[in-house]
Amino acid sequence: MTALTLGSAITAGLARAMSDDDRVLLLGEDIGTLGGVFRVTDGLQERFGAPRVIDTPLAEAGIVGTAVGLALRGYRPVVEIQFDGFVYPAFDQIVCQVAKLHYRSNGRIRMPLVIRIPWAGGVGAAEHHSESPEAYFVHTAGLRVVTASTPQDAYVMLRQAVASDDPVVFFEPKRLYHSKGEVDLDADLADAPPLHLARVAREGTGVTIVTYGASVRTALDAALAAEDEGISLEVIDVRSLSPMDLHTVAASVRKTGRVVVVHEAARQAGMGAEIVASITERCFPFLEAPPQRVTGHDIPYPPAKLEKHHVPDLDRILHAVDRVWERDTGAPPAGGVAAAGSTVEEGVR
Amino acid sequence: MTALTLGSAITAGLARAMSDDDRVLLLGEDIGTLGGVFRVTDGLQERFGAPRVIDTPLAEAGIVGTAVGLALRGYRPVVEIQFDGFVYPAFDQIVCQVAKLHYRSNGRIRMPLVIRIPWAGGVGAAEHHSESPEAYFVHTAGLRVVTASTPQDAYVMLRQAVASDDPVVFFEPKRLYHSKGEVDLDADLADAPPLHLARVAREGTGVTIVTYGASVRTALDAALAAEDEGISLEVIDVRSLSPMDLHTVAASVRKTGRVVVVHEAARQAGMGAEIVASITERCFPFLEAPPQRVTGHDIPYPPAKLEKHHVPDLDRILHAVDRVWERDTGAPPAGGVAAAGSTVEEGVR
Amino acid sequence: MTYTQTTPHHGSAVDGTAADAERTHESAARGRTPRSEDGGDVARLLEPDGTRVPDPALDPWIADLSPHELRALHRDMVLTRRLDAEGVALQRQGQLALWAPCRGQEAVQIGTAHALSAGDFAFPSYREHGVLLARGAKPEGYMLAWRGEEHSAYDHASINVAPMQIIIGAQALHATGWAMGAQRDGSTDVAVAYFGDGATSQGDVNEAMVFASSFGAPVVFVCSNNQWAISEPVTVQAKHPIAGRAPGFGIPSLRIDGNDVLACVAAMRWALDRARRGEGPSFLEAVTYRMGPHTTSDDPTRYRTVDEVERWAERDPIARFEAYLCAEGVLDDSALAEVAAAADALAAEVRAACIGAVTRAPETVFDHVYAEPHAPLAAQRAEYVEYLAGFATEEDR
Amino acid sequence: MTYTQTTPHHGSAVDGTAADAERTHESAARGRTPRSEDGGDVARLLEPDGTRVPDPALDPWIADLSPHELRALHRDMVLTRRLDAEGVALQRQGQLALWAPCRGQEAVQIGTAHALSAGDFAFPSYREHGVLLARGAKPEGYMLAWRGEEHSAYDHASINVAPMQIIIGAQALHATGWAMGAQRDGSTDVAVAYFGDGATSQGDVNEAMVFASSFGAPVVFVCSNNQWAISEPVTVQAKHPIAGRAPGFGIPSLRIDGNDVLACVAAMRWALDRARRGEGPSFLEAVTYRMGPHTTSDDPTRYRTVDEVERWAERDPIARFEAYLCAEGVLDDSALAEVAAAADALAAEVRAACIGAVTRAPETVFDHVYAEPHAPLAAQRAEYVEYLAGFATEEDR
Ligand SMILES: Cc1ncc(C[n+]2csc(CCOP(=O)(O)OP(=O)(O)O)c2C)c(N)n1
Ligand SMILES: Cc1ncc(C[n+]2csc(CCOP(=O)(O)OP(=O)(O)O)c2C)c(N)n1
Ligand SMILES: [Mg+2]
Ligand SMILES: [Mg+2]
Repeated sequence: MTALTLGSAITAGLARAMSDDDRVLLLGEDIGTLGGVFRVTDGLQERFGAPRVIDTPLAEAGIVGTAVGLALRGYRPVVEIQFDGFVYPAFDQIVCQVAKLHYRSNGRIRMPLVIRIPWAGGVGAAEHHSESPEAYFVHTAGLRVVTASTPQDAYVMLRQAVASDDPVVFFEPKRLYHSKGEVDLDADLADAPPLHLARVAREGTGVTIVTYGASVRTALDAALAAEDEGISLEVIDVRSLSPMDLHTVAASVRKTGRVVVVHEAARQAGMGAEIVASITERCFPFLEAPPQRVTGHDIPYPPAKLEKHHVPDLDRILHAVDRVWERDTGAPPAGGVAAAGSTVEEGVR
Repeated sequence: MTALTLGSAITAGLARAMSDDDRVLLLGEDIGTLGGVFRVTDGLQERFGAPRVIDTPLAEAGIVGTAVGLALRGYRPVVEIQFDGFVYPAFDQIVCQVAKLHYRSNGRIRMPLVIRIPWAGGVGAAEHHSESPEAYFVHTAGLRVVTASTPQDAYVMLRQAVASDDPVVFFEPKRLYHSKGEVDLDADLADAPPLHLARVAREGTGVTIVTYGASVRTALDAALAAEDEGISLEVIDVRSLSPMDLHTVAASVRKTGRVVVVHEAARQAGMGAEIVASITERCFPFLEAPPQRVTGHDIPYPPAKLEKHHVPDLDRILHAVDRVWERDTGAPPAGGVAAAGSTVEEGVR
Repeated sequence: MTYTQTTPHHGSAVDGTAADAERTHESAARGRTPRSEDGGDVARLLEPDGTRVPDPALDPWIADLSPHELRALHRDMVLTRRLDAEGVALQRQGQLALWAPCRGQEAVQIGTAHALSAGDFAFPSYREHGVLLARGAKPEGYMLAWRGEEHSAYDHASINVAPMQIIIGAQALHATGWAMGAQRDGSTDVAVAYFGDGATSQGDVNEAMVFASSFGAPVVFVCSNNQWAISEPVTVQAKHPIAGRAPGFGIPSLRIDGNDVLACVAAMRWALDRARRGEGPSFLEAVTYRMGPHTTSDDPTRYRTVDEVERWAERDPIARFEAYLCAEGVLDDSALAEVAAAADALAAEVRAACIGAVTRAPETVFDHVYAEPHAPLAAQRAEYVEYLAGFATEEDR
Repeated sequence: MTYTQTTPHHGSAVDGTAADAERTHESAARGRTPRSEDGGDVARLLEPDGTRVPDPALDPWIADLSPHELRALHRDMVLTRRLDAEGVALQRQGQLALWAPCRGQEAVQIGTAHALSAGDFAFPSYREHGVLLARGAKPEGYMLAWRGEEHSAYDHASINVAPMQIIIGAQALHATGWAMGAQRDGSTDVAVAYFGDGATSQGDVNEAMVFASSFGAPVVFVCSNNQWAISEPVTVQAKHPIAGRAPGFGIPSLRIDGNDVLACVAAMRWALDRARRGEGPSFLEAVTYRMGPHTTSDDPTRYRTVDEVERWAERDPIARFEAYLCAEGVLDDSALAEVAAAADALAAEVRAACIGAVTRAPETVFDHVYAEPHAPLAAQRAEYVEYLAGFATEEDR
């Protein structure tokens, strides 16, 4: 085992994937000489050469579109989108081409493409540098969408993503790039948990926290704090947002009967909506309280000085835990729901 | 009152908006001489002149991006995206610019832009011509997202969208373009229901159907059929997907305790997830059964000959109605949930 | 003049340098190329009446064409036209959902496709029926998508043609990426991106030129300027000849008569040769005309005159080539009859492929969304199959 | 040569026609413009040492510049540099989250911005501090975004400048649309899109050229080619001079020494004049250099040599202009001292604006998402306010 940051675990994963398979190549802005603005590709151009670590012109549609062509030629391109907020110029290529080519061609064409995206906020960055666009991709059939919250997962999941014959959007929680953990660099992919499985990051009995990315850390902190208050939190790191491992999530919810979903992205039609809806469909009779969502607000990402009022923190998670913990809902309380709902105006009148 | 198709009601709405306000102008591909591939802008260039009905070069980012500039200059641009599947090249301009400029400028810059999108399937069209991308926009803070399912709504809501100082994505259910209805062309906008309100398309007592767009028709047909079987369906046409009028939806669900959400878009992280999650949060104690989603599958839109197996039809709605109607869920039945859930494999193992 | 129309020179590098531009000015000055209807110069080897005119730059590229090859070009153009007519007819009869006619554009499609080698890879739009045919697609292959049975029905790998592209311009980037791959493989394979005049306005096509130029990728951009993008005349996209765009990106370009199959072969060979020699991308603007509607859903009388269509009919690519070949003795009546018979046979095959098509089973809509197992989708499929089975049961009762 | 470097001619239409190109070749042949370091021709009025050189095409455009105006140009360049240095310092001291230095690019920013009229509208990127300053933005206006307090803090309508744009190239389309609006209003207002060399690869910038050309929109594209897009040299974006792109779109372009403020004023006046006369868009490539890192987060030693930076230091835009103005007697020591004092004062103001900045109340994150009432968001806000109030209560206990 080696102690690595999450960022350097990805570097190691890329290097390993590239030496395992010489059809793997990297494309992106500033990934060569500079080694990427986060240094995730540091040293790879030197090691594998400029033909395999390609500094591209400044055009995201171009990067993803040429990667599609490279995949058609038999390559396995790993593209880097420099920041979350810069993926949108490539949206058409991702949604209409990358996601659909296998389907359109009745399986004749494979799209073993990985789209790496340094992702989400909490790092005091400039506008457009703290976006959480994952729900767009989760809603897009044909893509796999994953994220890692530990260096070990980052190392293994990156390699699994490269090995997958499906296109994978790989979100890298930039808030955790510098967080360290033990990584087994000799891990055999065959022994690793499959890419699509969720991970129980902490076992508990009282309330299930379902989350992913950097919020896993926040949820684990919340679990420690809740323990002091006598509430046991089970924290599930979903890891794979599409497909989602509902089995693991549902098993936990059936045990606890209470669930809080946490993510940074805006709430409306976000990943949390899917998780809550799926849980409700599958675990309805087991629910002791309506699932709560703790998410970014339905606003554009705010200026950095205000981001702490947008990104869910420990307190907001605990607040929601209190709500699902305290509230018992066998039958409608007399006027109770209206009351319970009163902090949230339901209509738009 | 005049009998108009939904398509010509929009034409009338555009003409009215243009004569009411000479800062309103139209941009799009083939909207001038041709009058649009659906003839929705037919006659408008002749009537209002080429400077106000602009045939643009073939570039959607260009269309939306120049519309942003026109809005900055004080115009109120209404852009047409020729088909749902062609909006993605403009995604960056819509998400990063149109949706955010008011926020970014602390309210100094207004974006009174309407993005009209002929939308969704069921018309036997070619690939990329039957997409349902609404959830992407609903998830994007700063946008309003609406759709009309009757000619009257189409006429009024289009005018309201143009009058709004916020950007509005206006989805036009192309399956209903030729459906007729009475339209009050002299309607005063002040008397019309606000743009953000849902409409109870049919009152009922047994099960609430929440839907929008062309599926409203299907749901109304289902309500007729269900009546024969002795089940009373209340059909809610959400109309405004963002913001959503949860007040109207929740009032219905509290009455019926059972809800089926219907849309054509893929299920995962779709609009239905948001509706189910919101209902569960607000109406949990009133729910007699877990809400059901009847949606397009999590697949790219299939070839036209197979689309009837993707777009929810009357039978699929009735099937879901049966499930929420028959199933009573006071307490977990002995092994019942596993059984109930057995048609849907929950995990991904 | 604001753009450079680069002249191909046989065997010599034409890399868009100043020297090259001089040459262009020079040859333009010689008045070598007749003016096309729409006001720009086009390079041409066959006049509309079939007269062979010399072009010192293009001539060498087709000098070696054998009578056999000339007949093959002719034959494929005739087959394409017949296939296209059959597509229109089948659509009218309700056998197809839609058809995008290519009538009038046979020369650029067949000429460029014939110049390709087997290892090259074509990235067509939705109108390149001739390219599919020339590359060997089966009738089902090119018809079933238009019937709504499949999104793409030919076998891409065996004929080296990407699925037809409906998202305007997207394929230009795919071709460029594929070419970057070919380059990395050290092969001499070349990618070809086909698109229309309208497509040149899309960001993707321009980004493709940027990437192709930066990496010197072996890709040929073939723009079939058929004067219209649905109802919009090419002047909405470009006030100046489209071929003039490419040199600004460092890509030599050539504006040719897209209704002259010999010019199309020659120009394509020039471009392919450059690519194979490692000289990078080229751009061809083939000036042609869409004789039919945009698609069978379109009504072109709303935006263009019969007059205009008639003027272009006089420049028909097949009539012109036939006149030339007959005059040269390469074709005679019996050969023409044989080609007509082949066209009839193809039409019958096409018709049979359409009418005999059986729609796939409902649950196949779930197939091939992913290459690897995907449990939630498998569950969705199972649920739907169970749901459908429920009907059978009900009906059985 | 594959591109046309259009020469501006005082008072005469330069529309990118053949005649125009001839003129260009002609003037190039006269050897008028010295070669820039990176191998292309640039138009220039001031040598790096401050020597005034004639350029018959540019000269007339600045003939009327008064000593007062010359001093104003100098002053704003000095202020910009000082402001920029203060930005870097404030970032180092933790007062700013980030800063994108513009050192070295003062001439193109101030020269072009000074040529504008009040009614014109500028669409800057994130590095155009000089443009903001010249247009009259207040110190808070240009600093607070970099502190992370606001996304955009100046009053766009009062200074006619759009919020700075971080999405590379997006603003080129906004400028074009704004220009289409100005055109429809029958005004003579002109839009200016500022962007970098890297931005020219983006689809948006190319689509902007397509739209601007098709509609003859009164927009000037100003590309500050500072040789780098973060770590990528301009050759990754373009193997040929960037100014060569525009003519292919039907847009006359000019490649100028971006470190020569007089050339920048002249070229911009030429372009603005064309636009105001209804002659449509123009494109300026200002060849300059980013002396600092990409942003304060960047480490340029990873990708470029000290040598290169030093060579460009010798072509400093301010030193050059000062040398010229002093030689001409327009500036003397006391005037220079006065400007230095003004720069000190500005720096103090800027510093005060940063250090005195008070972060807005938490609930303001919900403000201005929509222009019109939005009940669910109002409810979300109320819920958050209530939640925050809960803390106060807890703490009170
Ligand atoms: C991104 C996108 N926008 C719009 C369309 C709708 N559309 C289909 S064909 C077409 C015109 C294309 O014109 P051109 O590129 O000249 O090709 P042609 O049809 O003439 O062969 C348009 C606007 C589309 N398919 N894709
Ligand atoms: C769409 C998009 N992609 C990537 C980035 C990240 N990025 C910020 S600045 C920059 C380089 C820009 O170079 P250039 O256009 O030359 O402008 P300069 O910074 O040199 O002024 C990049 C890649 C971005 N801001 N937007
Ligand atoms: Mg065309
Ligand atoms: Mg730069």
